[in-house]
Amino acid sequence: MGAPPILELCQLDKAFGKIVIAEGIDLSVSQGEGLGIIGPNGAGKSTLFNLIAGDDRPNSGDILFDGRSINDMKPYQRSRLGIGRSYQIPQPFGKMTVFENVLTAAVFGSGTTVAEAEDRCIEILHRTGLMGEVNKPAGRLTLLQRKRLELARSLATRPRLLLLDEIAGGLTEVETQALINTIRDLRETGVTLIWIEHIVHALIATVDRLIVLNGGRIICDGKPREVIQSPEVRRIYLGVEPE
Amino acid sequence: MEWISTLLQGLLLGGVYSLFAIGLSLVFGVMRLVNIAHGDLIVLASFTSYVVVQALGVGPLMSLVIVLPTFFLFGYLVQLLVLNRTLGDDMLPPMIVTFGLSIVIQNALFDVFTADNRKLNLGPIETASFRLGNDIAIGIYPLAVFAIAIATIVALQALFYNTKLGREFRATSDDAEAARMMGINTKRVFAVATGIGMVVIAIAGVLMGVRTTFDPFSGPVRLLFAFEAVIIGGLGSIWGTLFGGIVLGLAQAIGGQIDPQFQIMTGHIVFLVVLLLRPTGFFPKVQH
Amino acid sequence: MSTIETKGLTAYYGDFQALFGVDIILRDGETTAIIGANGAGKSTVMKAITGLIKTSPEMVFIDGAPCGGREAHTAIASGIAMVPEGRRLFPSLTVEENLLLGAHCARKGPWTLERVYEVFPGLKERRRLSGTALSGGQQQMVAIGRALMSNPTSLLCDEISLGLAPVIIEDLYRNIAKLKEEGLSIVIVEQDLVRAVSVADRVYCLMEGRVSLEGRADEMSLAAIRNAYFGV
Amino acid sequence: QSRPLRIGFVSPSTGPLAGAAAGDPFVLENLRSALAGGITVDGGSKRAVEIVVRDCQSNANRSSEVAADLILREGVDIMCASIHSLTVTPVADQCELNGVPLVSSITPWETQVSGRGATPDKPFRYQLHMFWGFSEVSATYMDIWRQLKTNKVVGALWPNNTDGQGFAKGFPPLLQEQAYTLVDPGRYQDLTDDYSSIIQLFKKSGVEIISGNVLAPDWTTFWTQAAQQGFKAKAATTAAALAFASTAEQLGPLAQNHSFDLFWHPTFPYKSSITGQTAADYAAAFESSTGRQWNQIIGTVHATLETAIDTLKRSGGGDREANREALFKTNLPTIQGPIVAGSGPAPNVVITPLTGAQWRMTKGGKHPFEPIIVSNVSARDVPVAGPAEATS
Amino acid sequence: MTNQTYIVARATTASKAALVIMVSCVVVLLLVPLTGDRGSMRLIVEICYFLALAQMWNLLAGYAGLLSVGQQAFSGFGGYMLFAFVVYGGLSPLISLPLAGILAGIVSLPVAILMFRLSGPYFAIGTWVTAEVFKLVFFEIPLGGGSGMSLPIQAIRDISPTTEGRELIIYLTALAIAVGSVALVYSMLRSRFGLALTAVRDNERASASVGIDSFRLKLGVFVTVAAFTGMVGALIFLQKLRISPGSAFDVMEWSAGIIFIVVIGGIGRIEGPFVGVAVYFLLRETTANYGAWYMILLGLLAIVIMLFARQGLWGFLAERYRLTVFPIERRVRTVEPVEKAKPSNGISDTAISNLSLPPF
Ligand SMILES: Nc1ncnc2c1ncn2[C@@H]1O[C@H](COP(=O)(O)OP(=O)(O)OP(=O)(O)O)[C@@H](O)[C@H]1O
Ligand SMILES: Nc1ncnc2c1ncn2[C@@H]1O[C@H](COP(=O)(O)OP(=O)(O)OP(=O)(O)O)[C@@H](O)[C@H]1O
Ligand SMILES: [Mg+2]
Ligand SMILES: [Mg+2]
Repeated sequence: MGAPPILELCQLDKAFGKIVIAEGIDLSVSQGEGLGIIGPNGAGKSTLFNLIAGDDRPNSGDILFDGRSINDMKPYQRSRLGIGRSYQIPQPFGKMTVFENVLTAAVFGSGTTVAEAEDRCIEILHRTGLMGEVNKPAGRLTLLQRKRLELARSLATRPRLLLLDEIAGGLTEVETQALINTIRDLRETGVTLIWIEHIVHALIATVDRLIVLNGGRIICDGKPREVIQSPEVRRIYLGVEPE
Repeated sequence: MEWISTLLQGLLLGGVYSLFAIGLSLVFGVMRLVNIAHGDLIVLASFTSYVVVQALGVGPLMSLVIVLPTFFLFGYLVQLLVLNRTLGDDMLPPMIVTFGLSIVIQNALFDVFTADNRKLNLGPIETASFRLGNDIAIGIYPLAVFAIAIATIVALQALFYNTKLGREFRATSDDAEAARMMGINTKRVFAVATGIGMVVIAIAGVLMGVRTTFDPFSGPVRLLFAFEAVIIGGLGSIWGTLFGGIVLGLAQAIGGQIDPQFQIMTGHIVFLVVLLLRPTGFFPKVQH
Repeated sequence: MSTIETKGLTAYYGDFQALFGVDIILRDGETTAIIGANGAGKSTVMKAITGLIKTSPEMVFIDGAPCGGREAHTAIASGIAMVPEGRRLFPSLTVEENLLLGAHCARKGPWTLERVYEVFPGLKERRRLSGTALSGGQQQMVAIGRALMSNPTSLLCDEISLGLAPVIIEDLYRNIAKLKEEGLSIVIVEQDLVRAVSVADRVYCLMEGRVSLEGRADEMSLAAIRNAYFGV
Repeated sequence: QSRPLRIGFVSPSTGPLAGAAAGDPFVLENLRSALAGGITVDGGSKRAVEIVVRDCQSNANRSSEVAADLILREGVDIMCASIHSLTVTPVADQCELNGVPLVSSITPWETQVSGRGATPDKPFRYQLHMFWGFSEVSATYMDIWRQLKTNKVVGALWPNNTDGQGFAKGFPPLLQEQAYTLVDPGRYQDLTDDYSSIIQLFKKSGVEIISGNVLAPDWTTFWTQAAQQGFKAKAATTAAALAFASTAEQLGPLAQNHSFDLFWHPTFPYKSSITGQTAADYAAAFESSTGRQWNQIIGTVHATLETAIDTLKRSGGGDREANREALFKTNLPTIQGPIVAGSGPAPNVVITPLTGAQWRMTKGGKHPFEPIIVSNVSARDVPVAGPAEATS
Repeated sequence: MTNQTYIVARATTASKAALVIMVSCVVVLLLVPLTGDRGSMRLIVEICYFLALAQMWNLLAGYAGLLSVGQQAFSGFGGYMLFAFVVYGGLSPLISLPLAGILAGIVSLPVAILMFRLSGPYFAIGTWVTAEVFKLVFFEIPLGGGSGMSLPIQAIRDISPTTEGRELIIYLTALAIAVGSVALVYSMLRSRFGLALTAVRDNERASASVGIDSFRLKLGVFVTVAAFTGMVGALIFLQKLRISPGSAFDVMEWSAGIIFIVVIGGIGRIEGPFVGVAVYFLLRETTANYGAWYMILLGLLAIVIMLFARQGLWGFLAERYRLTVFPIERRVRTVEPVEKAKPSNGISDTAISNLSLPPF
């Protein structure tokens, strides 16, 4: 520890009408940390990402990135600051090819020229296993390929903080293992990671810290193995059986 | 007194615009179909009624007995054979098709009926009115149009939001493939919906044909007002369309009272201001 | 009560051939798992069975009657319901209306709104929300509930556990086991092969549009399945 | 054998103005059979004549396009255009720029002179316009109103278009001269759906005469609303709205005694210089050939073509410049009346006769409605058929 | 892990050949004035401005996803500004053309800010109503009001004293505008803006998540297109000599006509407007004497295209025969094929987990 925080959420409140999603959430993520988020369906995990990335506004509270408030920033500004994200329900640029999808992210997210970005994109596409589909329009990908594209695109923006929303769902064992390796490699590069995932074992294998979101609050925060041993978490999230 | 009369007339004008817009609201709000041919279809209905009146020597209202089923069938077939093939994520193809349809209807009508003005006649009731006090007179016919607009809206609202058919209809418009998985015959659902839309159009066509003269090219003029009424009210909300029509009617009446020069412009400006303040209209039922 | 069978099923997306002569039998009352890597053609098989993809009549049989290529909306009338990949809820309908729509061509049976609300927690409070205002997992629940509302004889589930919390998945599979007891034929497409094989009576493994392995679940070794899975 | 002479003819055969142009095919057919053997031009040689027709689709942009096409690609020697300023003005602009003589009609002459920016010292050089102007039409209208014993309060319905603006500019001084009071609510937009504010104003100001330049649907809306709101006028005199019997028929009783400007009628005592038909013969020929009631447009359009052909004869089939010179020396008796170049209020304008008429239902006549000439102050040669009657 | 090398390719042999053909077409067009055929020159001028309008609408709707039915607001406005500059400013028409364009760009700015609050059908109708408001405004202001105004003949004569000189100058201007419109669209789409533009069209929300400022981008495109459209409008009404609110802001002619051209040719492809314009003029010139038939045929053709070949005539051909004249897409190609990975024989559970499958 000791690394300065890259992201801080202070007293974040969010509700849709009567449905409360976040109630006074405080969270601090240090530079280079890997944070996992779990929680029941509808707990507000994806909404939290929307708040951080700027797709949604909190009702009150503050979001600090690198110690500066980013509350008033638009999504594209946050992206340029270094917040990269993937969407749980993939949002490809449907009529562009897979390569162009990633290239666009590389060019605009990290501010490089097209020529510089091209090689890096190919490398990312290799890493995410999309090389076979480079020239396919993204709209024709299967669900899982779309999820890979989400990851590839968010990587291409060269994020300092990477928000991943359920990218391991639907992978085979081997693929999951490969993904874990990819994410570990990624963390080596110093990127800060927040990962929402229901495939808990994948999460445990990659993150340093795990939080559990429920009823608008963080009900548990700590080392992954400890968190999932907690009876409360077992009851509301994991079910009786251990993973 | 003068202002009260102005507002009353504006209200009645709103009824006319609503009536004109309801059919559009149906297909636009629920099928996301920007129907450019709407105005021309209304004129087509006026002409159809005209032909029936001439051929059988009945009155315009009696002609509805023939015009309504004809239009239902027409809508059903057009949807089944043409529009169904173009609906999808992209709003452009169906819009282009209706653009084309508009041109074809206008010119086909012109070929058959020439550009002469026509009118449907209802006799003395057209000019009858009753008085409220000394200065305010309310025309029976405009009032009847207003009442019919409301009745149509009540009926449609019930049909589309409280029945199984309405549910099927909205589901199909959201995601036709998924709707088919639910066992819905999507092609038929759309065809029925358009058929109903056409029935409403036919009612509007006959009532408009009584109100003033028409020729093959008089469709497009009021099309924009209809779109404005629908959008002010909010996509997918049929009550909203009545509201939108009334907003337009009142805006025009007030603008006209200030200076006839600004009557129509006031309507458009109010529309733009509404959009500025509420980009999805007042009572949107559909999320974008 | 029905047995669904495909014979030499081929399917295309434009010029691209996704299936190359797939033979599968889904026996009445049995649970069948279809597994395979991404893009193997699992979803395509499901779509062909329900008629969402056009095939020739002699490729799909229900109770021996050829019915490939018929209109998709007739499938549900013959008792086949599908939980599609990616949920596909109707945004202009509320949660409850989504569920009711599932009952569009309902036959008589145990599934009612009440039962769905009971089985899937959290939906009842949100029944007036638009289907797409729910969280990913909740949407998945609505999609399953919607399929069950038709009281089908065969239920096709395409990766239904995707994105669900473990405890919900547990529940789901418990419910599937219960459905199986009630006599439903079930087809499960799932990446988690351990889980899929554990509930299935029969297993088909697809690879690049062809069946690479088939057999009774209890007679197959995980190793053989993995082998067929990755085609090494 | 020299090349045939070509007359360009622009007309709104389709689109909203097509009703006015509906008689064109008859007019052309009638003329073509008379011209089948060609014409004898000055100097004695025979020349064939072709009339090249273009449809401007009631669209000003298209008028300009087809005029340029006739001039540049068809190489016409002289041009004819009539029916509404929408058709005439763009054609006139193209003719002026490209130096092609033009005979035009059926839009008040003021729209063709000051309306297009001509000044007395800079008149248009290529256009000869033959029609009436505001002084003729106002004299005619006032002659009708004089017969009806009104309070001389006139409510104006002038829309915001070329003709409406022309009326609004040209009319008021002439009314004032004759001690009429004008109530002008302002330029409304064509195809307005509600006239209640205007009706209120008219009611309040005690208007007994409605005058204007109104489209048929607008007139219907206005007149019906007026009746609903208890407003009645003794005289309703408009240009445009009810120019055709077919429209009057559609309106039925609402059209009875509606008065308007009538610029041609079978009782006009003139003959065609080409076919020799009298106005009455001509109207009868129209009815027997088309099976429809005659209308005033056919006479005037025939007369523009007469003038063009006469010009070609006199110029000896020379170039456009020669045609221009001949055109401005025209002195021809036509079916519309005498056309004498240089006789008008502007160098390129000729005033033609104008009468005032009212629609009357005929009881069991050949046609349900007939126009009855009730004023001839601007057409002294034409007989009056009876006195004006108040609208009911 | 792999020693393959990839290159990102854009031009194809076909596209290079096609470009040569295009350039020679322009050269041929430059020679047309030598024939002195004024009729043909006038027709080509008309084709040029329809092409330019179509390119602009295609950029707006096909690439930026801004489905405007109100572009006539800017062509009409540009036309009016030409008249204002010439009649009241005493400027030469040629200088007025770009000025009119600039003004159109400026007025489009507030329009864009208002319209961008809308999306989908709201945007389409909103732009249409805006154009209608433009029209009504020009009914009221003293540029001829409802009756419209004519361009003084003298002003046209000032372009050049001779008819031939005048026609030549206008001809060359029109040609320059047409070529300019294509060059503008092409270079814009090949640059990084092209990527951003299509990304925003396909998914605005996701485009923001990768750092694209969609508002500014769309604003830039909208204003550029409006300015260019305004300039073309000025050219159009310089040809027509007369302008009135009805003719300047005619939705059928300047919007529907252009939209038809683009969709018939193929929306979202630079080649589309070329094909569309060709079809439009072919229809119009062959049915000139049958009234509005070309509009009916155009309408029917558009319907048929939407039913059976949504990507338009060019799209249909391009997909079938893999044609592009203006390559914009970036395709990744392998340059050096590598040896096949050697097949493994024995399979065990451990072998599988160690397999170096494509990473995840
Ligand atoms: N636009 C909206 N209007 C109303 N409620 C909403 C809206 N968006 C989200 N919600 C509600 O917010 C809650 C949280 O949703 P969110 O997508 O953040 O959940 P999640 O934790 O990501 O769940 P999952 O694991 O299933 O993806 C849900 O209960 C949903 O109903
Ligand atoms: N709409 C489509 N258009 C073109 N190709 C498609 C389409 N849908 C699927 N495909 C292709 O068909 C093949 C089989 O797809 P299918 O969706 O059946 O795979 P799957 O086994 O369900 O995969 P997954 O596990 O990723 O869901 C894939 O290669 C896919 O790319
Ligand atoms: Mg989520
Ligand atoms: Mg699948």
